[in-house]
Formats: sequence, C-alpha cells, structure tokens
Amino acid sequence: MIFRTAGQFKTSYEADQALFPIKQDFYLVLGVLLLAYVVFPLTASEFAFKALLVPVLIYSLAALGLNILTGYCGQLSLGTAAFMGVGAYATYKFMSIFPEMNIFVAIFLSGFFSAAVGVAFGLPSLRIKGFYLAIATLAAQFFLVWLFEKWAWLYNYNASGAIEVSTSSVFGITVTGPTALPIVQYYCVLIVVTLVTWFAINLTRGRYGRMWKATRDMDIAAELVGIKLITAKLTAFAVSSYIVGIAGGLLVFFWKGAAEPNLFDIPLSFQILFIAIIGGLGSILGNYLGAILIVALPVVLNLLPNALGIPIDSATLEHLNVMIVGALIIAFLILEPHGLARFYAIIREKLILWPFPY
Amino acid sequence: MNVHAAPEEARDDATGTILSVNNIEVIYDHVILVLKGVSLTVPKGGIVALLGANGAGKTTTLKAVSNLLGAERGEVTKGKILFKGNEVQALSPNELVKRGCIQVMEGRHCFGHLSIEENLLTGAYTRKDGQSAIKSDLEMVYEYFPRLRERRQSQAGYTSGGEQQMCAIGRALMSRPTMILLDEPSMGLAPQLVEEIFEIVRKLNQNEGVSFLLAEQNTNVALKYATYGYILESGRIVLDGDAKTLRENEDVKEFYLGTGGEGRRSFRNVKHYKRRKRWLA
Amino acid sequence: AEIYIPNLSYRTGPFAATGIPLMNGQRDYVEMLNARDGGVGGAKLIFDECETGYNTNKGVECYEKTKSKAVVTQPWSTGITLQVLPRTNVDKIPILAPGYGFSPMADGEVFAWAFNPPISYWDGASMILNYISDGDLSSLNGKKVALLHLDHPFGKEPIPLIEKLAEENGFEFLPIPVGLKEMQNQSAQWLQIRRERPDFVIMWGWGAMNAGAITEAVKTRYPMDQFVGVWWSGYDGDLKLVGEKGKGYKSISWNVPGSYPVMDDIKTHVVDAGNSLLDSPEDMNSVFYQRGIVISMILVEGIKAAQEKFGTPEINAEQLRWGLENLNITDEVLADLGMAGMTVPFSTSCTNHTGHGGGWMLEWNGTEFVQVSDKLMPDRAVIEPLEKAKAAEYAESNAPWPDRSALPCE
Amino acid sequence: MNAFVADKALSSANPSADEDREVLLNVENVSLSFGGVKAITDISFDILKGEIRAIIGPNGAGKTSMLNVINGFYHPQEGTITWQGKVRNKIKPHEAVSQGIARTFQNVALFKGMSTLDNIMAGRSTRMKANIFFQMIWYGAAMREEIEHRKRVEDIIDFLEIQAIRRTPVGKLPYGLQKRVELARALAMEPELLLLDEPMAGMNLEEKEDMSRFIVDVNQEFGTTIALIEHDMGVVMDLSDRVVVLDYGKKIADGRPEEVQANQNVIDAYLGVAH
Amino acid sequence: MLYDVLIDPFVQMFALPDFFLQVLWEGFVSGVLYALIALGFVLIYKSSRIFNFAQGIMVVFSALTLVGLHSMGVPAIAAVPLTLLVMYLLAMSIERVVLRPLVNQPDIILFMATIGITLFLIGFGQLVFGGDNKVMITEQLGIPTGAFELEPFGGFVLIEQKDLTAVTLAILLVVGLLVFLNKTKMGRAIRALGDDHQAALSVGISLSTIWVLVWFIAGVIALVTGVVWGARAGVSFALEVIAYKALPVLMLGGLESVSGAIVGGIAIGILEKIFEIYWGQPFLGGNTETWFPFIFALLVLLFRPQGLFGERIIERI
Ligand SMILES: Nc1ncnc2c1ncn2[C@@H]1O[C@H](COP(=O)(O)OP(=O)(O)OP(=O)(O)O)[C@@H](O)[C@H]1O
Ligand SMILES: Nc1ncnc2c1ncn2[C@@H]1O[C@H](COP(=O)(O)OP(=O)(O)OP(=O)(O)O)[C@@H](O)[C@H]1O
Ligand SMILES: [Mg+2]
Ligand SMILES: [Mg+2]
Repeated sequence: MIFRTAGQFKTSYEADQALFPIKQDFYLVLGVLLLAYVVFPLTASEFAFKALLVPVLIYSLAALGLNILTGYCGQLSLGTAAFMGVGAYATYKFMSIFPEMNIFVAIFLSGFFSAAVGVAFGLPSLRIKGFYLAIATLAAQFFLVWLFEKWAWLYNYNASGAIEVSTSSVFGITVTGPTALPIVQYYCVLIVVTLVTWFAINLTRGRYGRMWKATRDMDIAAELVGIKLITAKLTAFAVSSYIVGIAGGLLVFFWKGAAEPNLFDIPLSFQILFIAIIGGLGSILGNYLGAILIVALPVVLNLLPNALGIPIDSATLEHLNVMIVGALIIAFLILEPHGLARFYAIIREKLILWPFPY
Repeated sequence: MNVHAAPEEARDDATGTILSVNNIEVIYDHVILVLKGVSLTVPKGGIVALLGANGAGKTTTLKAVSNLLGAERGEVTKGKILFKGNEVQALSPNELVKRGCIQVMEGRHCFGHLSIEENLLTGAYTRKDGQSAIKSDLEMVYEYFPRLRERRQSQAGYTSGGEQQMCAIGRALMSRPTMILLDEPSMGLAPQLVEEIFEIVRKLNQNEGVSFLLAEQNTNVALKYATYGYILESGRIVLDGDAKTLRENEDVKEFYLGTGGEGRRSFRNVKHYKRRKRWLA
Repeated sequence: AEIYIPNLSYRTGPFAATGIPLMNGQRDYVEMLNARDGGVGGAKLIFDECETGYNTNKGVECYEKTKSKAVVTQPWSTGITLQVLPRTNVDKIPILAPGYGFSPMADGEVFAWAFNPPISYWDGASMILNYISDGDLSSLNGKKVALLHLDHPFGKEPIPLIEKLAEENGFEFLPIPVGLKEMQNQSAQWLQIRRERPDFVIMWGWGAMNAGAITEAVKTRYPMDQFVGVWWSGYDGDLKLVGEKGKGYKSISWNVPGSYPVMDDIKTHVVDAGNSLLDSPEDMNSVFYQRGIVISMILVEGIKAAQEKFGTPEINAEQLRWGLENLNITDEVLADLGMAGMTVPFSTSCTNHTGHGGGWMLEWNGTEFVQVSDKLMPDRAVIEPLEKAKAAEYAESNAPWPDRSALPCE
Repeated sequence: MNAFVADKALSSANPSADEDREVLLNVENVSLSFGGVKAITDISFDILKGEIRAIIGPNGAGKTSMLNVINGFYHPQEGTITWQGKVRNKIKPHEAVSQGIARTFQNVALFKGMSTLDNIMAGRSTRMKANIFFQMIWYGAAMREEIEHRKRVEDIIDFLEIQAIRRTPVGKLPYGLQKRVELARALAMEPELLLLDEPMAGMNLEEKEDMSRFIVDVNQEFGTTIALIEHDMGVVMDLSDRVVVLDYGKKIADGRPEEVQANQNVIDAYLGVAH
Repeated sequence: MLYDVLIDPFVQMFALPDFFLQVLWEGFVSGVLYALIALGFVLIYKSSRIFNFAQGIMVVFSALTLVGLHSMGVPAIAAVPLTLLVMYLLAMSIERVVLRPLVNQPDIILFMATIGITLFLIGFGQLVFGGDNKVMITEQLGIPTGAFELEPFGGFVLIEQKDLTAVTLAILLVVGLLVFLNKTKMGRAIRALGDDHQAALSVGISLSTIWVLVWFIAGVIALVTGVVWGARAGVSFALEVIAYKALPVLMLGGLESVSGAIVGGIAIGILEKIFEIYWGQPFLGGNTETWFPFIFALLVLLFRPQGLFGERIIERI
C-alpha cells in the first residue's frame, strides 16, 4: 500500500522523464534530505561527524565518480585514489598560491586537473580492455603517488612531504583548518555532494549515460550504432575523474586536514571500489549504501567487543576486523552480486506488488 | 493423441524407456517460474522432438535433465527425472556424462581458444577406456563431419557458425553417449547443413543406438526425423504424439508448419491478426 | 582515580615486526606500576591501545577516537604526528613522541603541545656524523655519505640537517630512498650503493626495511663497520635474520639493553604474573622492549610532575602538558626508578621540548647489540638555528598558528 | 520443395526490379582476408534504392563479413565501395551510421543492462548534440532535445508494437522480442540502408511472420532499402527483390529469387538436393 | 642535458661492465621471482577467468605456514608436506565457500571476492602467526646459501646460490606447467574451462575438481615463491606488496600465458633495474621501480592489446 503506482499516469514525456516518476520516490528522497540536512546536524556528536557522516559523504562521492567509469561505462579502474590525489594536490596548490581564493572555487577548479589527468590515463582504454585496462590504471596509481612524493613543488617543499590544510573561511565562517567546526565542514561537504549527485543523475539518464552504458554492455555494437567509443570512454574518464578529484579535495580539506602521498595509495582505491561494487555498479544510490556499510562496519566492529564486554587486545581485534571485513565482502557478493542497490530495488518492487507475491 | 491428460501411467511402464521426466517445475533466481509441471519420456533408441515457441522452456527442460541449471541460478523444485531408471536430479553434470547422457548446448558453445581437435578431445574427458579407443572415435567423428577434419588445427573461435555447430555435436559424440540432448541444432545453419546434421542424427540413432531428445524451432525438419514429439507452450506440454500424427494435426500445421488452410502462406502477405491456438481456448 | 593513556600502536601491517616489542615494553611498564604501586600518585593508569598498522589514515582516526578521554596522545609515527600536530593545539592534548616526530618540535615556544624527548632525529643525525668522523666533521671533507631512508616522512626527517652539514663540511651527501613497496626488495638501492661507493651509509629504516637492507648489505659486501643506523634501525630481531654476517653493524641508541632493577620488577609483576603480551620472557632483553619501557617512564614522570604541581592525582591533559614541559630526569631519578644507565638523563623546559639527552653507539656482535661508545652528544650549535628557522616556517605556512600567549612560560 | 515455386504465383508478385532505379550502394571487386583465411574474394554487386536485397549462402560463406565491410567494421584489402554515387574511403562504423547505414546482428547485440527505451534511444546518439553542461542540469537545450527524440522513438515503438516492454531491461526479454528491439534500434537511426543479419534465426513460424511483416512495412512505408541475410528460403523467396549468393567467399549467383532458386550451382552449394 | 639523459647512461654501462652485468643479473633474478608470482595468477586466470588478487597473500600465507610449523618443532621434511596439505585445504575451502556460489558471475565480482579472500587471509594469518618478521628455514630445506663470485672485466659479479635455486625452480615450474597444460587431458580441460564454463560442464568436466586442483597448484607455486622470496628478505606480511610486481608482468606477458609470465617477468625485472639505475636514480629521484614496469607494459600493450603472448581477443559480430 505504501508504494502504489496505480493511478499515476503520465500525460507528457516531460512528466515521464521527471526525476521521480513515482511520487513515493520523491517523498523518500525528501525524507533522506531532511535527515541529512536537519536531523543529523541537530543530533550528531563530533565523533559521529568525523568518523561517520563526513567520511560517508566523501567516500560515496568518490565511489560515485568511480561508478560512472566502472559501473556505467564498464571501464574497470584501480587508480581512483591517485585521481583523488590529483584533486587534493591541485586544491592545495590553488590555496597556497591564491590564499584568498574561495575554497569551493578551488575544489571545483581542481576537478578539472584530475579530469585532465584522468583523460590522459584513459587514452589507453581505446585499445586496452578488461583486466588489462585495470592493470593499466595501476600505472596511473603508482606513477601519480610517486610523483606526489618526488615533486616537491606539489607540497611546497615541506620537510615532511605532506600537505597540510591551512585555515580558510567562507563568508566569515571558518571552513577548513584545525579550528573549523565539524558541523560546518559537514554542511560544506553535504552541499557539494548533493549538487554533484544531482548532476550525475542527470548525466546518467541522458545522452551521455546511454553512450556509456552502451559502451559497457557491448562496445562493438555501440560503435556500430553510431556511438563514438572515443567520446564515450573519454567523457566517462573525464567526468569520473572530475568527481573523484573533487572528492579528493574534500577528503583532505574537509576531513583529514593533512595528507601524505601514501594516503592516495592503492588501499584507498580498493576501498572506493568496494563501496561501488558492494553498493551496486551502475547505480547512484548504491554508492551511498555502500559507503555507509564500508565506513560504519569497522567502527561498529571496533566498538562491539567493548559494548559486549569482551576483553580483547587491539591487535587481535584488528586482525579479527580485517578477517571479518574480508568475509563479509565475500558474503555480500554471494548474497547479492549486484549490490545493495539491487537489494533496495527488489524491496521496492515487492512493495509495489504488495500484497501479491508476483 | 490426446491433450496431455494423464501421461504418467501411460508411458512409464515401458521397460524401453531411457529418460523419463515426471512433472518437473523449474524456478530461476528463486522467483521466475519457467517450467510448470513438464513430463516426457524418451524411449531407448528413440528420437524425441521437443517443439515450442521461443521462451517456452525447451532449453530449460534440457538443462534440467543434464543438471546445468545450477550455473544459471535455476533449480528444479518439483518432480523427478529418471535416467536409465535412476533418479538423477542430485547428480553433477559430469556424473551424468559418465552415465552416458550429454547435452549439446544451444548457441554452439565451443571452446574458442582451443583448436577444433582439442575441442573434440575434451568431449572424451570422462572416458577411461584408453587412448586408442578415443583415437578411433575421433576418426569416426571426422568421418561424419569431413569439414572438421579440414579445420582440425584452427581455433574454434574463428570458424563459421556451421563448423562450430558440427564441432559441438562431434564433441558430444566423443563421450560415447547413449543419450544426447540436442538443443536447436539447426539454428542459423544453411538448409543443406540442417539436413546433413539431421541425417547424422538418424545415422547415429540407427547405427549406434543413441537416443535423442532434441529441442527445435524448425518443426518441419524435426518432425521429419523424430519418432515422437512434444509441444511445449509457456512451460507446459500442450500436445504430444507420434511425429506423423503431429504433422497432420491442424493446429500444428497452422502454427508450426505454416501450411494450414490453403497451403503455405507467403511471408509477404502476412496480415496482422491475433490468432488463438485452439488448445489454449 | 584513573588516568587514561592511549597508545596509537601497531601490531599489524608491514611494520609490526618492530612495533610489537616497543608496544609491549610500553605496556608492561605501565602494568608493572599498576600492579606494584597501584598506579602513579594514587591514580590508576589505563593503558589502552588503538591499532593503526602504521597507517597515517588510521592513526588519525585513532586520535579522534581516543582524544575525548585521553591526557596524552602517542602517535607512534612521524606521519601521524605531523597530521595531529595542528589539531592538538585546538584539542589541547599533548603529543608525546619520544625519539620520533618532527625535529623542530624541540622549539616549545612554537609547538606548545608537542614533545619528543629525550632526543630528536636531527640530534641523532648529528650524533651519528660525529661518531663516524670521530668528532671532527671536517674530516669528512671529500667523502661521500649516503642516507638510505624509508621514503616516508620519518625517513626524510634528517635530510635538511645532513644537507646543511654536508654543505658546511664539504662532504657529499647522497639520499637513497626506499619505497614502502620496495622494503623487501632493495637490490636497486644497493646496486646504487655499489656504484657510488659511499664511505658511510646511514640508515633511517623501519620495519621490514631494516632486515632487507642488512641482507643486501651483506650480499653487496658493503663493509659493516661503515654502516650505521638510527635508533629505530637497531632491533635485535632484524639482525637475527643475518646473524653473524651482520657483525659490525652499528646503531645509535638512547637506551642500552641490560638487566636493570626495573626489569626484575616487570618480570615479577607482569611477565611472571602472566599479564604480558610477550611471546617469551627472553624478549625482555631486546633493545626495543626496553626502549618501550623508557618511553613509558618518560610519560609517567610527566604525570608525576603534573600531579605534584597541581596537587591532584587525576590530572588532565593540560596539566600533563605542563608536566612534560618540566621533566627533569637526572641520573638520581633514573637510579631511583631502577633504571640507572638504562637511558640518558635529560630535562625539558618551556623552550626545549626535547631535552637533547644524547645517546650511545651500539654494535651488533653477531648475537646481540652491545654498547661500543661513550655518550655522544649532538651539535646543538648547528642544529638549533635550523630548528628555530624550520619551526617558524612551519608556523607561518600553517597560519594562523596559535602563539604561546595563552600558555606563558613560567 | 516445389511448394516454393507454386507459392510464388500465389503471393502477390514482387515489384519487378526496376532497372533504372538509382544504385544506392555498389560493391566492386571487394576482397577481404584474415591472415590466411580468405573470407571474401573479388565480389561485386549492387543494391538499388528501395529494394530488398537478400544475401544467402552456406555457413562461413562470408555473408556477415560482407555486411561488416559495408558498414565499415571490416576494411577490405581490395576493391571499392560506392555509396550514393561517391566512392567511399575507409570509414569508421559510426561514420557509416551518420551516412545512413544501420544494421542488426546475427547474435543479438543489444545493450543488455539497458531498458528497451534506452536501447532505442541509443540508436539516436549520432543525432543528439546537447552539450554536457546542459545535460548536467537537465534544462534548456538538453531537455528539449531529449523530448524531441523521445517522440521519434515512441513512434518506432508503436510501429513495432513493443509498447509494453518499454521499461524492461532487454536482457530479460525473450529472444524474439530482443530481435525486434534490435530492429527498432536500427530504425531509430533512420537509415537509408538497413542491413539485417539473420533476423529470423531461432524464431518460430509465428514470429517469423511478424518479423516479415515489419520488414515489408519498413521497406514500403519508409522506403528504406534493405539488405537481408537469411537461411530460411521461404522468407528469402517471398521477401526479396533480388538475391546474391555467396559460397566460400565467392559470388556464385545473383538475380531474381526464382532464377537463383533454379540455379544448379546454388542448389549444389547451398540448398541441397532436397530443394 | 640531452647528452646526460640520452647518451651518458649507455656510456656508463660500458664504462663499468662488471657492474652492468651485476645489474643484469639482479634484474634477471628479480624478474624470475616476479614471474613466479605471475605464474600463480596465470594458472587461475586461465582456468576460470578469475583475476586472483589473493595470489600475493597466498605466497605469504604458505611461507608463514611452513616457517610456523617448523618453529613449532615440526622438522622441515614433514613441514613441507604439511604445508602442502594446508594449501590443499585452503584451495578446497575457497572453492566451496567462494567460487561455487559465485559461478557465472561477472569477472569483476570474482575479482572483488579474491580481494575479500586477501583480507581474510591477512587477518587470519596475523592472528595465527603474528606480525613479526620470520627467518625462512633455508638451510633446513637444503637450499644452498653461498655465493659465487665471477670476475669478468677485472671487476666482480656476485651470484648467490639461493638465486640460482630460485631460477632453477622457476624453470622447472614453467616447463612442468607447460607440459601439464598442453599435453594432458586435465590441462586441456583447464583451458576449456577458461573459455566456457557452461560448455565445459556440459561435456562432463567437473568444475569443483578442476578448481580445487588449480587453486592447489597455485598454492604450490605460492609456496615455492614464498620460500625463495623468504630466503631473500625474511617472511612477514610486508611481503604481500610484492604481489603488485606481478601485475605488469601479467600485462606484458598476457594474462593467460605461462610462457608470457616468465618472459614478461624477466623482461620487466631487467628493464626496471636498468631504468632505475641509469635513469631513475640519477634524474628522477629514484624509486621508479614502482611505476616503470606498469608504464612500460602499458606502452607495449598499446601495440599488442593482449600482451606479448596473450590469447588473441576474439572479436566478431
Ligand atoms: N538464467 C535465467 N534466468 C532467468 N530466466 C531465464 C533464464 N534462462 C531462461 N529464462 C527464462 O525462461 C523462459 C524459458 O527459456 P528457455 O531458454 O528454456 O526457452 P526455449 O524454449 O529454449 O526458447 P528458445 O527457443 O528461445 O531457445 C524464458 O522466458 C526465459 O526468459
Ligand atoms: N574476425 C575474423 N577473424 C578471422 N576469421 C574470420 C573473422 N571473421 C570472419 N572470419 C572467417 O571468415 C569466414 C566468413 O565468415 P562469416 O561470418 O562472414 O560467414 P557467414 O557467411 O556469415 O556464415 P554464417 O551463416 O555461419 O553466419 C569464416 O570462415 C570465418 O571463420
Ligand atoms: Mg532454447
Ligand atoms: Mg553470419
């Protein structure tokens, strides 16, 4: 009864193509936005902001970027973290060359750098496919991280080789640096993420989305129906790296506060890939679900023994955590290879049909 | 010929039955019900055709028998399948091959990167009767399909559709089966080749006593070579009988042979009208 | 009363091999105090580990997780130290990074909340250079000194100082980085050493890198007596991998392994009581286990100082900051603690957060590390201006950096 | 198979191949080989504007390869192709599409993860221009364009009677419908020349009849020229205006269906004794 | 400047020929070791199109098991078969728990699953064996540890006996695998399986048997790899990262080619060393070995998208 689609007829293609063809979806999204914009900020603790809310948002944004490339365009990439790094270092350079610059402008401009780098490393995708391409993206991963380490100009010749976020403010409110309030940073990230998500939804359901999906599903056929593979693949690389780059900028400026090259190494790439896959390839919603799971899981696992009163030393706990995360990943893949988004879709489907089973 | 009333006791007593499928139900992905109680029997040394429209469930029936459903998230939820008198639902496909029942899959699944000869040799995977026996069977396959001998060293992925079809059938023969489940052997083949392949089916049937259960769209040819036929519509057997009787059935003529009424209709002048099959009425 | 002292430890990951003995030492000293004296000054010490795997990322998470209750943060990696450094000003939690972290942290006037006693990396580099040049740096003129270092903030720490000294004293300085992924496969680095034939190789290595380097050195036949490591490159476990062949390898250290009274207490109250995480009691003799004890001792002395000054057993983070700034660990104090000769005496102050206590050279004799030098001291005259300059630079690039007006020197 | 000849008389006569009709595509002395394998040897034939041209031949004769040559997926080593009177240079497949050549495939080549609607819309990719920024905000030019093309696509959907499956992911459709969606996608490209590679393989009679109806309608209502590969002789005889027969990469016959059917070479190589 | 970059490195190679030979040898040996890891990947990829990311951790895990068993007092002669048994059990559990339920899923899902396996084994391994660096029981296994010193061109080239052992083992493994894959029924079945699961099932090839077998062989290769790597650098979880070194090798040699693995491995080993020594260290600040192999393989791939020895990608429509 909750999901009744009957009686909602569309009389024009505009209406049929609206973002939420079904009213209930609209209310659901409204509810989620309300939660994110009003309820969480009122209730969350500092720890919740820093360890849960902000990371979930940033990771899901990065996963969204990756999903456009891998889930929509079918080009497996293992270099996400490096492209995040490009975004982060570009933002850092912008902010240190033009200290008065608005941080959001800097972040959105930096996206273009990572988009350009993404396109450069995406060029081989015109020849190379599948796992070969995946390994090739590792070239970007390793080369860029090496560059972050060796090119001292990037980190302003800091002795440590790390970049550190200085304090900056927008409209008189401190948004970055150690003195920025977590809730402010949360709102900053949330706004960016909402905006980019909306863009991504539009892109994926329009012409580009179709080109990407066609390339993913059968690239030869796509070419034969008139899609230029070069355009499809390179725009996917560009858009994906752009979003990923923004996520990188946010990661450093609104969450970590500092970063060394290592941060952008392969484990982060894998983590983002996990989120995209566990969430569901080729789905926007999945990124958020996946990020919630992957971010919350270790936090919960860490708190669990304490909550249950089981004495366990930190190393053993860590080993167990790693084991459990590994096992859970496998379990999730087995239960629903198409990810949490599919899970949600099935539930929704059932609700529409309810009370009939088929 | 009757409209699928009580098939069980009518056929199961026959001692000459090699395969009998009793009232099976198949579900894919836990939700998609595809076969809704299908029963059929194949007599020893018989050629039985399984006819029906696209998506009727022919392939599913064959895969249920050969136990290849698992890999596609499908399962038999009801009913029994007896091969040579033993229940086989729980067996793995390779066990079934060892017992002499092999499937030739729809769509020519050849091993693309293996040469034609290697493809054929994989067919002998379950055999334990030594190299020389396998060698001589290989020769036999080449006798049946001279084209394969010509292309024995080519990678199967680069051979044409017809050659791949021959390769798939030849590969099945290499296991020395007593029963072959043949899925759409004629699909995409030139008319001449279709006849050739069915001739080989007949030869095998007569010379080696191999039984066949074949799923076909090409009703014409299928009923020419088969001894008995079943017609499957959306997961149910709607009609069965001797090949000859089926050939003369008005409905079959109308809907499967295209020769109903005033002889063969032309494809150019098809009118759009919703026809109703009598058995569904 | 209870005092919560978390430790951002790493018993997992590629650096676990060297991390574990240190963490064990730290833990066991605290447990011993709890068992023997019921804590410190009437306050029980709650020693809690948060696992970082030497990963900066996780380290920062641990910092965030523990900071609300903690009186101190022990980040245990230069990378983590650098990242939490700006935050500690805001969160008002002292960093205790004994023998690691950012060398300019010595400048307490800039880094009010950070402490790296008894000695900094630049002090260490200076002491090593003093040792290999027999106290006369100018004798290195025309020679070549290589720095084989982990390509990580930790490994890069000594570079500015050595660069400066090389320029001043006319020796050639050759940094050779080892990437985190190459730690176990250093043949390219050692081929470079073979080609360049440096007169000395100084190692700033950690974890699996140490064993890899020593193995390669043996293979390349680099003379062991010209090969010197920082204190983190002097772990018995690493050298045991090469055994006899590593004979002559040296490592600077600010603790000397041996049997001290305090060790007996730990043995009776912790190890024998079954309350230690040590694999075997033998490991108590290792350099690193004992260094872990020294590290906890420094922290505990800070707590004691704060308790005395503020007259309360349950001190808070800001009070501990004062305590760490007013450490005075003399030979007498060490003797009282049953640690005479175990580590260097030092004292900290408002302007000096390191203490610059000096150290000794240890040498691997094939089975264990033994002391082979008198106490070595760093060249403070050279280091101090550099520290001041870099500290100011840091404050500037992290502007607005809080000054000490809120925490006037007393 | 005498029935075929008899049928011919019954069925309404094919429009006789008009000699002065414009030549749409001309293939001259084309040869194509892969390594050692000669797929096409020195083949010439033409396709007239508005006709249905069948290409038949045994398996491996090079029929599919021929289509691949026509739409630029393979590049012949020798020979020339003239398109609408102009000699065509080496082109990319997507260029062929913008020139007006669309096709379907022997093995269904739909975009399995996309809905029917999206598959067909994808066929219009070359005609859509809105830039990425308008796409992003889904406003202005992008929105207008999307709706305009959607209307065209809906017409095709109505024409092929696939309204009910608009939103279904094509991977879940039965084979027959997939073939139909593929046709719809090709039609969405609004081609001059439509290449159909075995559109009726694996179909039952009823579906073949439906498909035939669509092909004839496309040809007659839109005036689209069609090149058709098919193994069902009934279909070929009834639908096509002219037939070219290939065997082992060579052309062995070319002409009106009934001529070809009577040709001894064709009977030997392809139809078999029974026909 | 141009001279420094383009000519001088070559001049140096000739100026110090013994050193250059040593560089070649070191590169060759590293290459062989990379190839060993790559072999495990290839085998599994060939039989199931699974990109087994867990190969690296299997190397560590097997070596740790061996050393761990030995330290528990099991003599070397018994520890080896026991380790093999453990690897067999591992293969069996992976087949049962991971592969069987995931049959016919997209490549990327299986790839992810192997990352899951990797994490699980990292956690499990450290839990059981601890994280410290252990010494490989080289002597107990009878691996010679001395070194030969050659003296060409008046200089010296050191050749360690354990490296020679590694090379010999690698050659034996490669030859063995080639024979096994191309000449035996089982090998043919493995290759068939890689092409088409369903068809392989239909001709009676049992997926579980083959997968257990293949993962077990990969486990054996992992053990050999673990022993020779461990002999060089000790055994600890830091060894896990060497798995990355196998990836460019695979890319260069071709994901499903055994000979590609060894040729690619040696090519990459030698080239990365030469590049690092003569270009990377002097001009680029060193540590180029992390990315050079990838970039190099990438460039080669632009000309041969399936790698040097990979199977041609069959692209037909
Ligand atoms: N793996 C699967 N998952 C879900 N549904 C499936 C699967 N395989 C087949 N089906 C569905 O089951 C029904 C029967 O399919 P089946 O392949 O058995 O038909 P068929 O009679 O062989 O048809 P065709 O003539 O096209 O080969 C179809 O509607 C099909 O969509
Ligand atoms: N990409 C390719 N690489 C190598 N050989 C090829 C390739 N494409 C086609 N061939 C070969 O060219 C010949 C003609 O193939 P083609 O697919 O054109 O045949 P066809 O006439 O369409 O046959 P069918 O009716 O079976 O589809 C075959 O022998 C085939 O093996
Ligand atoms: Mg079928
Ligand atoms: Mg064809």
